[in-house]
Amino acid sequence: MRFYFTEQQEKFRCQVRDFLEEQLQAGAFSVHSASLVGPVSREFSRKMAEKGWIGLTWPQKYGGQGRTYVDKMILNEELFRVQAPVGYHFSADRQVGPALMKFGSEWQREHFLPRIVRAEEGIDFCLLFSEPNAGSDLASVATRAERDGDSYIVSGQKVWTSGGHDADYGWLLAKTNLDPEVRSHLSCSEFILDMHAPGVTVRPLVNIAGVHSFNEVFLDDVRVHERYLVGRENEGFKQIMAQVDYERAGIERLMQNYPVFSRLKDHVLHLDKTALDAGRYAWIRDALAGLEVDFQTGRLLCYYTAWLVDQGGNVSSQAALTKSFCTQFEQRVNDIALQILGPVGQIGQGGPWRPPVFIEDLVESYLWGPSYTLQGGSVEILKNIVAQRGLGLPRA
Amino acid sequence: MRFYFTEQQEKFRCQVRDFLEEQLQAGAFSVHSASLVGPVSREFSRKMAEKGWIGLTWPQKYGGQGRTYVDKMILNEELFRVQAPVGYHFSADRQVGPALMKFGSEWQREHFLPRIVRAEEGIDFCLLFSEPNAGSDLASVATRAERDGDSYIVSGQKVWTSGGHDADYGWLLAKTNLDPEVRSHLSCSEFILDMHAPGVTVRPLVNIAGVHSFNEVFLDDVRVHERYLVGRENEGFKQIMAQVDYERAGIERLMQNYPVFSRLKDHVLHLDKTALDAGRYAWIRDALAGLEVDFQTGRLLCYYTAWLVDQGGNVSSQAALTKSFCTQFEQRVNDIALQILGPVGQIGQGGPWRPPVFIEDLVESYLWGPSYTLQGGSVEILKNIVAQRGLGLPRA
Amino acid sequence: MEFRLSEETKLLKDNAGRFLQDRCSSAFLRESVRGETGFSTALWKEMAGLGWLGLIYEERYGGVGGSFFDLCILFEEMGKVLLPTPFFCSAVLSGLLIDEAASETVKKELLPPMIGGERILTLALLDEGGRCDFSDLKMEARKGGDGSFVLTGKRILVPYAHAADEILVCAQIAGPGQNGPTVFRTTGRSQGVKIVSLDTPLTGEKLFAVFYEEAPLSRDDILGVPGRGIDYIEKVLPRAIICKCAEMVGGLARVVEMTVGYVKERRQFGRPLGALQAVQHSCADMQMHLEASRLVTYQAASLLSEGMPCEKEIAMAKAFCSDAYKKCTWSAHQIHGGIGFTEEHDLHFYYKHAKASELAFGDARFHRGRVGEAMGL
Amino acid sequence: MEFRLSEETKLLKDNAGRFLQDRCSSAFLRESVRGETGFSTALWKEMAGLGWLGLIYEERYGGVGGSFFDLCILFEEMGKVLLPTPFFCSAVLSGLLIDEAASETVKKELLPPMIGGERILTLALLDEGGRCDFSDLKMEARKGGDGSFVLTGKRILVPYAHAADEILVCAQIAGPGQNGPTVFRTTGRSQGVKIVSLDTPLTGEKLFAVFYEEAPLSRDDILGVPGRGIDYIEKVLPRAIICKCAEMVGGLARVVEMTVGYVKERRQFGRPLGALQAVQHSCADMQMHLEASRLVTYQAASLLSEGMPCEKEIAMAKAFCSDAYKKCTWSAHQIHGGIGFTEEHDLHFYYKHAKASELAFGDARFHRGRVGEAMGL
Repeated sequence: MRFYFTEQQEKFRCQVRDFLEEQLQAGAFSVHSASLVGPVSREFSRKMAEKGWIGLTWPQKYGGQGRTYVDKMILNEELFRVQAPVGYHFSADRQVGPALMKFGSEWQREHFLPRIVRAEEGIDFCLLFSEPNAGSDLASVATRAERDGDSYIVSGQKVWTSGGHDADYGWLLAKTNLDPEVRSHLSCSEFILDMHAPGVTVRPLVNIAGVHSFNEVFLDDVRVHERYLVGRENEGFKQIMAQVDYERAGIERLMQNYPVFSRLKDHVLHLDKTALDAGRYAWIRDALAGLEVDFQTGRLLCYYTAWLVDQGGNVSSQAALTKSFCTQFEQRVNDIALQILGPVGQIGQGGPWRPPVFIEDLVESYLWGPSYTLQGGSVEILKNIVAQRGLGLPRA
Repeated sequence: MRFYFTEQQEKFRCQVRDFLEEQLQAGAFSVHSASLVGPVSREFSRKMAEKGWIGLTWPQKYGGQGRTYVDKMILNEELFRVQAPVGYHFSADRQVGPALMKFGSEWQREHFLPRIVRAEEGIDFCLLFSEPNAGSDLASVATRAERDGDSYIVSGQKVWTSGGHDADYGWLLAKTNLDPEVRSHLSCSEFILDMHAPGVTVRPLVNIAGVHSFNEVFLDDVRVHERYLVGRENEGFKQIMAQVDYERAGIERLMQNYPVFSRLKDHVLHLDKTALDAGRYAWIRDALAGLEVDFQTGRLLCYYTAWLVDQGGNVSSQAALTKSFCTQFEQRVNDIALQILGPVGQIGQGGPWRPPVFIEDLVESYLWGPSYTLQGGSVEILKNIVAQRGLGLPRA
Repeated sequence: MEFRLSEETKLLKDNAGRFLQDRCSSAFLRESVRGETGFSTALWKEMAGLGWLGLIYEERYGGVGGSFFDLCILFEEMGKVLLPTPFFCSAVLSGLLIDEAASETVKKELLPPMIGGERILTLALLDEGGRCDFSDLKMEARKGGDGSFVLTGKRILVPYAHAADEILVCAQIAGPGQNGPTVFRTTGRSQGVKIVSLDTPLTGEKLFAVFYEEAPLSRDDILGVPGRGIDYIEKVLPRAIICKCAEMVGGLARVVEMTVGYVKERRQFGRPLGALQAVQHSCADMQMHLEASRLVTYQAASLLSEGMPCEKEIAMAKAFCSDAYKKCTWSAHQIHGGIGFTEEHDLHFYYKHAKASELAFGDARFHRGRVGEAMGL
Repeated sequence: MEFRLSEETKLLKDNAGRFLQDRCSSAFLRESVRGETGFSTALWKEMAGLGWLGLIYEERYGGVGGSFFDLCILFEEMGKVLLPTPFFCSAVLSGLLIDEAASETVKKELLPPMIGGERILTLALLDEGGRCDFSDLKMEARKGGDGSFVLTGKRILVPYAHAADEILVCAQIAGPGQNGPTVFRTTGRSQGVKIVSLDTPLTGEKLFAVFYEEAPLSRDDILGVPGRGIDYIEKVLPRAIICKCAEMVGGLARVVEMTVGYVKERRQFGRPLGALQAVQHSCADMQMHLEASRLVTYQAASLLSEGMPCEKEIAMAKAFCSDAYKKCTWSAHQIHGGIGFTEEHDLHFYYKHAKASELAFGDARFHRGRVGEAMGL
């Protein structure tokens, strides 16, 4: 057991920090909490690509660096610490790449992976899983992909598509076996869908923070060539289960509000304690220390999960457990921050006046609150996974 | 709306208080938290009977006073405030009487009710519902009652029988239709069982507080005359559902630890605040005020439920909701009391030495903790009832 | 103990409920907030016409002479639809303050148009730090010559200050023979007064900062007796807090209704969402929080209404409702999933309202402090 | 970051786990506690024979020279069966104190028999109020003539004081040219010392009050340098706390194991209990608490073991484990139902252990205070 980083890892962390500091100084982005995954900036992604930090864990033959998931966790921790604008390559890097390496054809790998690694134009991916009647319950997917010669004709409706409006490609789950007798688990396939293809309509959805971050996507007889079928026909479900682990194993679920948390600590450190009721300060201190304990524990869970990935084991249950722990922190931190700040905390950045005591993004982060325990598998689904796959309890 | 008591109710409360004060002075019992329902004292019950306080809500023709459930709640609140030894008549008064009035034969009513009201010898009842494989799930009851002439022959095993070792009668749920095709809901009946009858064996169970309060009861071909069948054959389930509401609607689920709570408040009131860290005192104050809010809110729920009973409506869901709220307070109060007292709080009454800072019964109450949210329907079952019967959600 | 609403109260509740449901569709509310004033003036007039603004005021001021308890019932109904109007700041905060403090002449001047909805009043309570600290008002009315004053200080989170005909504010009179905390009548259009709109995404009410920089006032602008400003406000706050609680109970009731309705209809994994045990337990918890919130609130409302002492009960109500409402909106969002996270859905109005209401007039911890005081701790 | 146990550690863990599982049946443990000493002396000898008591001590004292981390692993395994022995008070609290404080001569006198299990030591830390307040020890060693002292004060909740050959206690030296807080070696059989058994239903360990009333001591009874008593103890406490955390992790692990095993077997409503969603979520929560508790504890244990600074990490571990273990025993009881509430079932040992451990060495709130300090708050 060793609970510190190697010299090499520390050095890597410093490199990332220096790069980000440089970018911040240059005004490439600003530190802003709240949104799920930082904003999209191809320019920023390109710079990261130059450093070799996209596809960090991928094999060198696809342009990757063949490094560990612990290294990737270090990278992501630093990126999320300042909410760097990683949106352009994030899905491709986190999920699409690993999925292609596991299930994709050689053509697909060669066609996509090097371009992702270089953050080339046109490789922004979104995920087309959820549907109006298939949210947590992917087995109810109704979008159909019917064989037509060497292509599939796709029709249906997807929803909660984060970044769908910016995306070049969609990672699609659709039914390929239309026999109603066959269970969804044996009738769905995965495709890469060109978001600019005829028949794709993206309708923006505004979330409760007033932000357009996700979308409805309507698919009307969209033609997809069979070489964009990923893996084997009708095995999409089996494939997807392995992929979402990557989505869940990250540190982003712990650090979406890192700037708020960090500013909150700063704020409390600089409070004029003499002006404060002793009891109230004691409570603030206790609450903040409690958040710190949970944050640091969540961080340990994240690194442990990354380490397990490096060991090559199945991490479904562990990733679900980690995410379940972390997202609950995300919800609590905003709530407590607002309690600590009191009524002024609810003043946002939009007006012409800001109070002297002020944490940027705090209200907005609170508004993003409900999403933390929903995205990428609701807490309930995650706990089902821990119970069933981790502890071996029977399906309900 | 009126959130205070009438003059008459206040007067009644005073009468009860005076009586209890008198009994305490006379050493008839001492104030002791922890156990589920105060200890058994026929003598005490007899004195209550003299006052007319057993069967308080029952019609006069059965020896009752025909008073309201709100009056009964006042009575019980005062009794539980000092943990009066009501064990002898409690089940009979709370559940057996109302059940007999609703479902019993005229013979049963005349035979039992006046004796209960007078706290006569030989009317201590226990409840024989749960079985090793039928705890929360009464539908799995396996004890059989087979017709034999004008009697039934009862065989089976019951468990968690509170007070079974003192009881004269058991209120029994047993299968009368043995056809395995018939659902339990249509195959069980209720009986009054003589606990002194041949074939009844009571085996004590010691609980985790080291106290013998409940039992296993083995029934070996116990003969029960048909006139002890309560209500209609095979309708036991329907009947029992109405009865348990009375078990759940009481204030006893809020006040089992009242002495601990009250002593805790006293203890904190007399703390030397100057010797205490300000932050710690602020926390203690907050925690105690939080308990008070929950206690007072629970008390309102109890009186509201009693009032609803007086209005004659169905209170299943309300009683379940109230109990669910109250039992959670019971668990919290001991936990917080121990946190406030710190390590000395874990010293019990049994040793030769007690610390200067000391709350009697505190450790023992903590040991009773797990039972609060289990007895009379686990919190899970109660919430199912609220959801299904109260909110109309479908059965799982 | 009597838990039945009186016939009159029930009538008021039913009528108000029906009126609000008819008139305040989600689309209508969204539309109203967008306008210049931040509320529908047409609806406001109608509410005045129904006598709501004057519900608790004496008939000689044009009021209805109804009970405070009934006002709470009205707030519960308004909370169900989250109707944004200056009702609270005008007819509760300011109206009660006038009723407590003002001379008969001023009451006759101010209350009838307030009750008629022609004049909107508001109260500026919070300093720049968002605190309401009576030991340090941070608002000074310095004496000038001949009974004049110069007002300086900042107030924030003032509801509808832009639409208010008068803004009441408590200031410390300073200068020779100082007079202590005193309530003044000010207007946003006067010299030295600046009104700045605030970005407050949690609230349906429009909130503003009001800055006084040497704003001139006269002796006539004093409301009530100089030096008694805090006493007056302290008489108003308990009722304001309980109106707020009642509004929260209404919001919570609607959240439970929405959620239960949703889980009965929505199907997942081949059956209604409401058949899942985790969902059922969550709904049962919400219902439990609702009933408990309602009871503690009614208790305080009823005791206040009858003029009985109830400081502890008021604090218990705000402490309980603050936590309960917020927790339940979290659960509701968790159950609704993505659909509830969209702007189009109404759930977020309640999510925001719950948090804003928690922060208003002291959160649960603050009020547990009050409960502690009442317990002698 | 490296989360794999070393081969040696794994071997120790497996062997210890197997040994304890073989030897410490529930019946055996119940039997041991009932005896005079409150533990099985036979097993105690065996443990000494395995080198456990000397695991972390240098070989020249008869120790194994193993790592502190390995000791924590051992405590985790002992926590799984809740083995009641004087291990903690003798080989951790007292042994480490001697190792920190004592002269080479005294170490050579005390450590080998302690490690061999022939001599049992204990440490009396808490005053009559259950506090460990270094600013007011409430234990005075008044100087007599010729380097003698007279000890007066009360200590409570002292583990196995009746079986201990020596009781270490920190007292304030008073009298001419006072020397400050100093650790003394005392015995329960001496003049002026009274040992009283305490009723502590939560603990498997036997706990006692030790009263000193003018108990005579000599200069030779001083351990280490006079005046440095608190420094010594403060060096020992962090390791004691983490051993306690490791024991809690072991207990928690067993609780999860018992509960998961139970819900897989037990059938209700026609299917395994573990098929109910509420039960699954509860089990998943328990597993989450277990893994998190283990990681924070290992982190502190590992850093301590390597001599790296980790005050914050220690406090985080005790803060997290205290709440997590307790919560999980509650859930486990809720899931087990009536059967878990009987004395016959083993679950209650863990329920009690969780609460007693929470109270030992500062509860979660206390340690969050330490975390706050480390954060500069």
